[in-house]
Amino acid sequence: MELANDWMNAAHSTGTSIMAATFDGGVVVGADSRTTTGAYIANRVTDKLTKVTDHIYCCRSGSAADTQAIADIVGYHLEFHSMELGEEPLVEVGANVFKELCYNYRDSLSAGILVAGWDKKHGGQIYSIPIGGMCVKQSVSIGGSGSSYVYGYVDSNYKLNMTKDECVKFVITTLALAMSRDGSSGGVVRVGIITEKGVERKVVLGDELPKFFEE
Amino acid sequence: MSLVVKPNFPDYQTAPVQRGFNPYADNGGSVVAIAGDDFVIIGADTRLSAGFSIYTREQNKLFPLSSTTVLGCSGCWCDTLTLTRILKSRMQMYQQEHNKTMSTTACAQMLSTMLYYKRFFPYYISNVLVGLDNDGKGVVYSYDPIGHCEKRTHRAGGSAGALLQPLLDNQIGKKNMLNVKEEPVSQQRALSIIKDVFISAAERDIYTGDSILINIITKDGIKEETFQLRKD
Amino acid sequence: MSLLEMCGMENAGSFRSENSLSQDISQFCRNFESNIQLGVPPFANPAQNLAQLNKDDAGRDIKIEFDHGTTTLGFMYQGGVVLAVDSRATGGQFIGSQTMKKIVEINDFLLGTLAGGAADCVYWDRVLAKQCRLYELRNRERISVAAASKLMSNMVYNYKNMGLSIGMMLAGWDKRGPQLYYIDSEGTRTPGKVFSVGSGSIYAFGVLDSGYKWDLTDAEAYDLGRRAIYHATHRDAYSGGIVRVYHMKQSGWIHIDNNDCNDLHYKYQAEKQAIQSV
Amino acid sequence: MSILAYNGGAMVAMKGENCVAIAADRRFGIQAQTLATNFEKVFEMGPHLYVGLPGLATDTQTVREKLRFRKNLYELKENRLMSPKVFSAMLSHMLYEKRFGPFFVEPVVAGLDPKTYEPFICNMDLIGCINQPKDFVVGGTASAQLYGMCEALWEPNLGPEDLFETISQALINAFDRDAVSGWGATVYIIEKDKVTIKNLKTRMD
Amino acid sequence: MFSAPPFWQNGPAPGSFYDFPNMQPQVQPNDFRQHTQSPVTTSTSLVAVTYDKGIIIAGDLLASYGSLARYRNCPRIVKVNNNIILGSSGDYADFQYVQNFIEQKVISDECLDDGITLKPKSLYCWLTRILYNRRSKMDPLWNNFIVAGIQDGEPFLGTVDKQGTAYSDKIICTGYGAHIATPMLRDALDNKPQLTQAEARAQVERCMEVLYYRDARSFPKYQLGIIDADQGVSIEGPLQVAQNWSVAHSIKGY
Amino acid sequence: MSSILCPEIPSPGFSFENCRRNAMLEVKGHAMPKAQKTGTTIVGIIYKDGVILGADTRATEDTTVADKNCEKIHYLAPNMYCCGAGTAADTEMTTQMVASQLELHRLYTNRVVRVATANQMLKQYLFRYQGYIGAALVLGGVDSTGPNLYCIYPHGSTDKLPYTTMGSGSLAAMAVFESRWKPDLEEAEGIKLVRDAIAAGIFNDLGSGSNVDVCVIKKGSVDYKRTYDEANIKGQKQNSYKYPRGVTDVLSTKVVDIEEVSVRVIGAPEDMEIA
Repeated sequence: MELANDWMNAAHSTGTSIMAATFDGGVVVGADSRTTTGAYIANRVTDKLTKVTDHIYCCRSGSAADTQAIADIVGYHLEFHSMELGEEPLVEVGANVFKELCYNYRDSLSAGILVAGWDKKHGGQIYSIPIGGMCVKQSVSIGGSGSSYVYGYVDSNYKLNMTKDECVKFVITTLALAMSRDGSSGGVVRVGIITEKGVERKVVLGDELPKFFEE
Repeated sequence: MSLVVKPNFPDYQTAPVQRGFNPYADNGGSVVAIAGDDFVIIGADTRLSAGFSIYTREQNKLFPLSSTTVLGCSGCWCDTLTLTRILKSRMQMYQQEHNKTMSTTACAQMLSTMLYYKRFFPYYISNVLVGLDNDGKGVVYSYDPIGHCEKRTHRAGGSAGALLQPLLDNQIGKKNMLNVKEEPVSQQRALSIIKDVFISAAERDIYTGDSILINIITKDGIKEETFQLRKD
Repeated sequence: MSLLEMCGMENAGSFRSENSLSQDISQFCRNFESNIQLGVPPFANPAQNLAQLNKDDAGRDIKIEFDHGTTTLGFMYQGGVVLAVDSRATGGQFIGSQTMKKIVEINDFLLGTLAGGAADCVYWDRVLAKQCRLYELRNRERISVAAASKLMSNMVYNYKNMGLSIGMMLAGWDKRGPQLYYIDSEGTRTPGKVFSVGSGSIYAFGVLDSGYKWDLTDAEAYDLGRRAIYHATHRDAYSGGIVRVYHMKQSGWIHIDNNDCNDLHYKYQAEKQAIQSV
Repeated sequence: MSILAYNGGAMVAMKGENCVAIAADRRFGIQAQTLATNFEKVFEMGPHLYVGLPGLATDTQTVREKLRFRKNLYELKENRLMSPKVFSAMLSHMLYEKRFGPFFVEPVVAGLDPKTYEPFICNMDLIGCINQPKDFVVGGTASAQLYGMCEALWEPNLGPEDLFETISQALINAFDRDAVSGWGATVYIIEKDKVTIKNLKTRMD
Repeated sequence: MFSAPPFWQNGPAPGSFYDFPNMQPQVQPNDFRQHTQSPVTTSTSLVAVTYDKGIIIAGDLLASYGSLARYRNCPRIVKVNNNIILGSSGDYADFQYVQNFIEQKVISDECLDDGITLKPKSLYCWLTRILYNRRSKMDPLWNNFIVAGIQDGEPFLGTVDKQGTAYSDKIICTGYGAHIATPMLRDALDNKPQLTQAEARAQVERCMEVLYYRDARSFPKYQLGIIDADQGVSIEGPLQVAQNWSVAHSIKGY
Repeated sequence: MSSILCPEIPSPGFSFENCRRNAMLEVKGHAMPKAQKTGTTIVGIIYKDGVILGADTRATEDTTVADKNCEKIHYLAPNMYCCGAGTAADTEMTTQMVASQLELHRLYTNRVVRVATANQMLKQYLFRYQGYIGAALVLGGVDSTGPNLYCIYPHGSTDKLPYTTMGSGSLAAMAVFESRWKPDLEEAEGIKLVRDAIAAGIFNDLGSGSNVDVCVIKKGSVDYKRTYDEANIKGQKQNSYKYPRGVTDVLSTKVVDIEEVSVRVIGAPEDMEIA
C-alpha cells in the first residue's frame, strides 16, 4: 500500500516508456504519455517527444524539470549553431550537446534521453544518452522505466531496413507491451516519423492500442 | 532546515519499497466537557480524518459506559476502539460480579489503571470521562495518554484542546477577571459555551469540524443533541 | 455439539481457539490482577524506540506528551518533616493543569511527593499504598518508612531504563521518628534531611539552603517551604499554580495550607517594597 | 522545542473601531528558565505604527535595529511617514531575502494609516508571507491558545475601552496555558490622537 | 492464533541456529520499524457506495509488484456468504491468508446447519480485532478491508485498515480512491441521498474510469460486487473501463 | 565608498548570512519552524473564449488555519493570472517578481506579453532553485495565440494542458474535471465547473477551505471574482463575550498624546557606544 499522500512530496517525473527505431529513410520515435508524482498521474496526455530542430527530436525520461530544461537549452544551442553555419545541424551534433550537458551535470541531473533525427549526411540516426551522460549510437533504442519489460521483444522483433509502416507498427506494439506491464507508463502512444520531409506525428489513443494476452 | 525539498523518483524503483510501519494514526477530533452542580455536558466533533482526508463526517466519539458515565475520546481511532471495547466489557464484568453498576469515580480510576498498563506502548488517545458522582454532582476527569487522571470542572482535549482550554478557564473558571462573582454555571450557559468553543475550533483547527454531538447527563439520564459546524 | 467434541472439532474454524474472549480482555488489563505487571511493548528499549513512532502514515506528527510535574521539596527539622510542592502539570509546552495534586497521602503516617511523569508517580504510589496496607494487615503494625521506600525502589527498579520518570520523596513518622527518603526511577534510594526534586529544584534549593536550620519553628519552616517553592515557580516555566504545604508530625501528617502563587507573588513583592521604603 | 519557542513570548493584535491594539507578554527566558520579566517585544515605529517581533530574542533585536535603520532612511529620503502598509511590505521583503536562512521572528504589525487613520493589522510567517485579516492576528508560542480565545472573543466595532478588555483577556488567559510565556503583559491601544500603554497584572509563575 | 506457527516442529527457525548452505545471515535493519514485513504484491483502490437497498463495490483485478503490473487476474472482491461481500486492497498475500480463515469459518457455520450465519457487523468487528492485534505486535496485515453486507434488511458498509482503524459510512474508498472517488461519490450523495441501484452503478463506473486515468497502479479490468436486500449477492466481471482519450490530440509540447 | 558606519545597500537577491548560524542551531537540537503553507486546491480550465482559474482561500500553518481568506490567484499581467500553491511566501514573492519582469518586458516590446513567456520565466526561475522554492503554480492567460494554460511544478517542469489542478486538493478537483470537462464549454458552464472542482477540494481536503475565488480571463477583459462562492459560513455564536469594563487588572497606565508630526526619527533605546 502506498503512503497515503506520496503524491504530495514526490517529484514530478516522466516514469515513461520511450523508444526510437531507424527504418529505411528515417527514424520513428515514440513515447507513452504518463507523467507521475508518486503513484498519482499528474498528466495522462503528456507530450514526451520534444522538438529540438526541424529534423531532430528527443524523447525524455527521468525528472520532468531536468529534461525540459535540457531540451530547452539544447534547442537554443542548436538554433544558434544552425544560424552560424547556415544549415541544419547534424543529429550527431545535437546528441553531442545533449551528452555534454548530461555528463557535466550528471550529479545534479536525472535525465535519460533518446535523441533521434535525420540529416543529409547520415540519414536517420538514434543516440541514446542514459543517466550518467554516456552517448551511444544505436539503430533501435528504448528507454525509461518501462523499457526493462520489452528488451526481449525488441531484440527478437527488430530488423534493419524495415519499411516505414512496419517500423511504426513495431514501435507502437513495443510501447503498448511496455505500458501494459509498467505502472509508471501508460495512456496514449505518441509517434513521430522523421524523414527527409520533416516530421509526421501520430497519436494512438489508449483504447486503440493493440491488445495482448492478459492474465 | 525543514523548508528544504528533496526530490525522489519512486517511478524508478521497480521492486516493492521496504517501508517502516507506523502503528499510530492521528485521526483528529476534539472533546469538550463542562460539569455543573447537577449535570455534566460533554461534546465531541464527528469528523474522523487521516492526513488531509476525511474518513467520515459522522463518527460518534462519545461512548456511554453507564447511565451516568460517558467517555469522550479523540486521537488514534484504532486505540479508541480497543480501549472502549475493553472498558465496556469490564463494566459488564463488574455489573455481573457485584450486581451493581460501576460508579463514575470507580470507572475513572479503572480507566487510569488500564491506560497505565500500556505505559510502554501507550494508547494515543486524549480521554475525557464525565459523569455524575455519588452525590449527583457533575464531574469531569481528564487523562494524559498513560493515565494520569485529574478531576476538574471543565476540560478541552484532542486536536483543538490547546485552542479551547483557555476560553473555558476564562468563562467557566472565571480566571483573570476582577469584580466577577463566582457562581455555578447553568446548564443553559454551559451548553451554549460548548457550541461556541466548537465554532471557534472549527474555524482554526483543520481536524475539527462537520458537526458536534453533545451528551447532557443529568439524574434523568443522557440526552443527546447535535449541532452543525463548518464542513471544510 | 458433543459429536463435534468427540471428533475434536470444537475449535475448528471458530473465531477463537486458544484465546478465549475473557483472555482477550484480560490481556489488555493484566495489571488489574498483578499491579506490577505492565504490558510488554512489541519492541525493545521503549525509552528510545517509542520516540521513533513520531509520524503516522499520512505524515501527521504523533506527539505522545505525558503530563509532567515538577518542583517539590521536603526537609526535616526539629518539628518533623515539611513537604511543599507546586501544582503545575505540563504536556510539552502546554500547561495541562494548574491544580495537580503532587502530594499523595499513602496513609496517615506516610506521604509521597511526585516529580517527573505524573502518571508514573501516581500509579506507583497507588501500588505502594496497597502494599503498605497489606503489610499493616499482615503484621499488625505500620510499615516503616525505610521498608516502604525500599519496596517502592524495588518495584520501579524492574522497569529501569524503560522510560519511567519518577523522582519522589517519601516522608513519614515511624518507630524511629521522622524519616525522609528520596527515590527515583534510576534506582536511587537515599535518606536525607533536605531534598528538592524537579526542574525547579535548583531555584528552590537556593532559598532552602539559605534559610534552613534544624531548629526552625513550625511557622518558619512552613514559610521557608512556601517561599522556596514560590521562587522556583517564578523562575521555572514548568512550575506554578498552587503551593501546597504539608507537615509530618508524630501524630501523623497535617495539611497546612494551599496558596496561589499569584497571591504569594504580590504579597512578597509588597513586603519587599515595604522593607525598601523603610 | 522549536527555536521560535526558545525565549518564549506571545503576541496578539486586534482591530477595533478607529483604533487598533497590540499586546505582548513581558517574559524573557531561555527555555524553561525565566531571566527577566520586563522584556519588550513591541516597538514603536512611528506615532501610529507599532511592530511586535515575537521569536528568538536575538533576532527580535536584530530585526528591530534593521527596521529602524530602513525606516529612518525612508523618512529622511521621502520626508513623509511610513504607512503601515508600506512598512509591512518592506518588512516582508526583508524577511524573504533571508528565505534560506531566516530570522526566527514572526512579526505582528499594528497601526493606523498616517493619512486616513484607517486601522491596519497584519502578521507574517518567518519568511515574510503577509496575512492581513479583518479581525485579529496572533504570534509567538501561545498562538494556538490565542487563536481559540480571539476567535470567540473578537467582535466587530469595539471601541478603545472594550478593545482593551478583550485583547487583555485574550492574551492573559491564553498565556496562562502556555509554559514559556506570560510574566506580565503590555497592551498598546493606538487611537488617532493618543496611544495608551497599559501594564497588566498577571500571574507570575 | 493469528501468528505463524513455527517453521517446523521442534526445528530451528530459519537462520536461527543451523547454517543452511547459501543462506546469508540476514542484516537486521537498524530501525526497528522496518523489522516488520513490507507489502510485496499489492492491489490498489476499492470503491464502495451504499444505495437504497444495498451496496455496490468495485475494484480492479491487478496485483502490482512495485510498479510492475504483475498479475492481472487477481480477484479481490469475494462473496463470504449470502449476506456479506469482502473486498481488500493492499498486500495480496495477507488478503489470501485472511480469506482462508473466513472461508473456514463459513464452512463450519454451514456444517453446524443451525441456520445462523455470519453477519457483516460481526465479521467487521472480528477483522478489527485481528488487525489491531497484529498492529500491536508490530506485525501488521498490510490490508485495507471493506466489509459490505446486509444486516437486518439494512445495508452495512464498513472498513478496517492495517492499524485496526475501523469506521462505517455510506461511502468508503481505499487507496487513491479515497482521494479521487470519495469526493465524486460524496457529491453524488449530496445531490441525491438515496441512489437507486442503477444510479449507484453508474457512479461507481464513472469512479473506476477516473481512477484508471489518474492512478498509476490501476488497471482497466475490474470486478463489481453487488449485494442487494432483495436480490442477494452477485459478483460481475471482469468488466472493462470506458475510456476517453480524445484530449490527447490537442496537446503538443510542454 | 563603504564603511562600517555607512554600509552600502546590499546587492539584491537572497542573503545566506544566517544559514550557518541556523544550521548550527539545528544541530544543537532546536527544531526549525515550518513556514506558512497553502495546502490548497487550485485549478484552471480552458473554455470557449478564454481561461478560468479558481482557488480556495485557506492558508495553514501546520494544522492550524493561519489565514481564512487569503488570495491565491495572483496578478501577473493584464492578460494573465497565476494561482499558487505550496509555501505561501514563495508563491507570493515569485509571482510578484515575475509580474514586474513581465511589465518591463511589455514596456520594452510594447505589445501584450505572451503567456508562454511568463511560463518560461517561471520555469527557469524555479529550475534554478531546484525545488527549494516551493511554488506550485497554475498559470493561465489569453494572448495572440489564444487561451493558454500551464501548470508549473516546484522543480521547474511544466505541462501545457486544457484543464489542470494543483495542491493538496488536486485529486478531488481533478476527479470533477475528468468526469465533466469537455472542449468549448460556455462561460457559465465553465465557471460552474471550476466552482465545483474547488468545492470538491474544500470539502474533501483538509488543507483547503473557506471560500471559492474565480478569475475569468477573456481576450481583452478579466473578471476576477473574489469570494465567488462562500462555501462555508462561520457559525453564529450563541453568546457575546464582551467584558464589562474594568475586568482586567492594570498595574500602570501611560498615555502618549500624538501631535501632528510628519517625520520623527526613532532613536535607539539606549545611546550607542562609540569608542
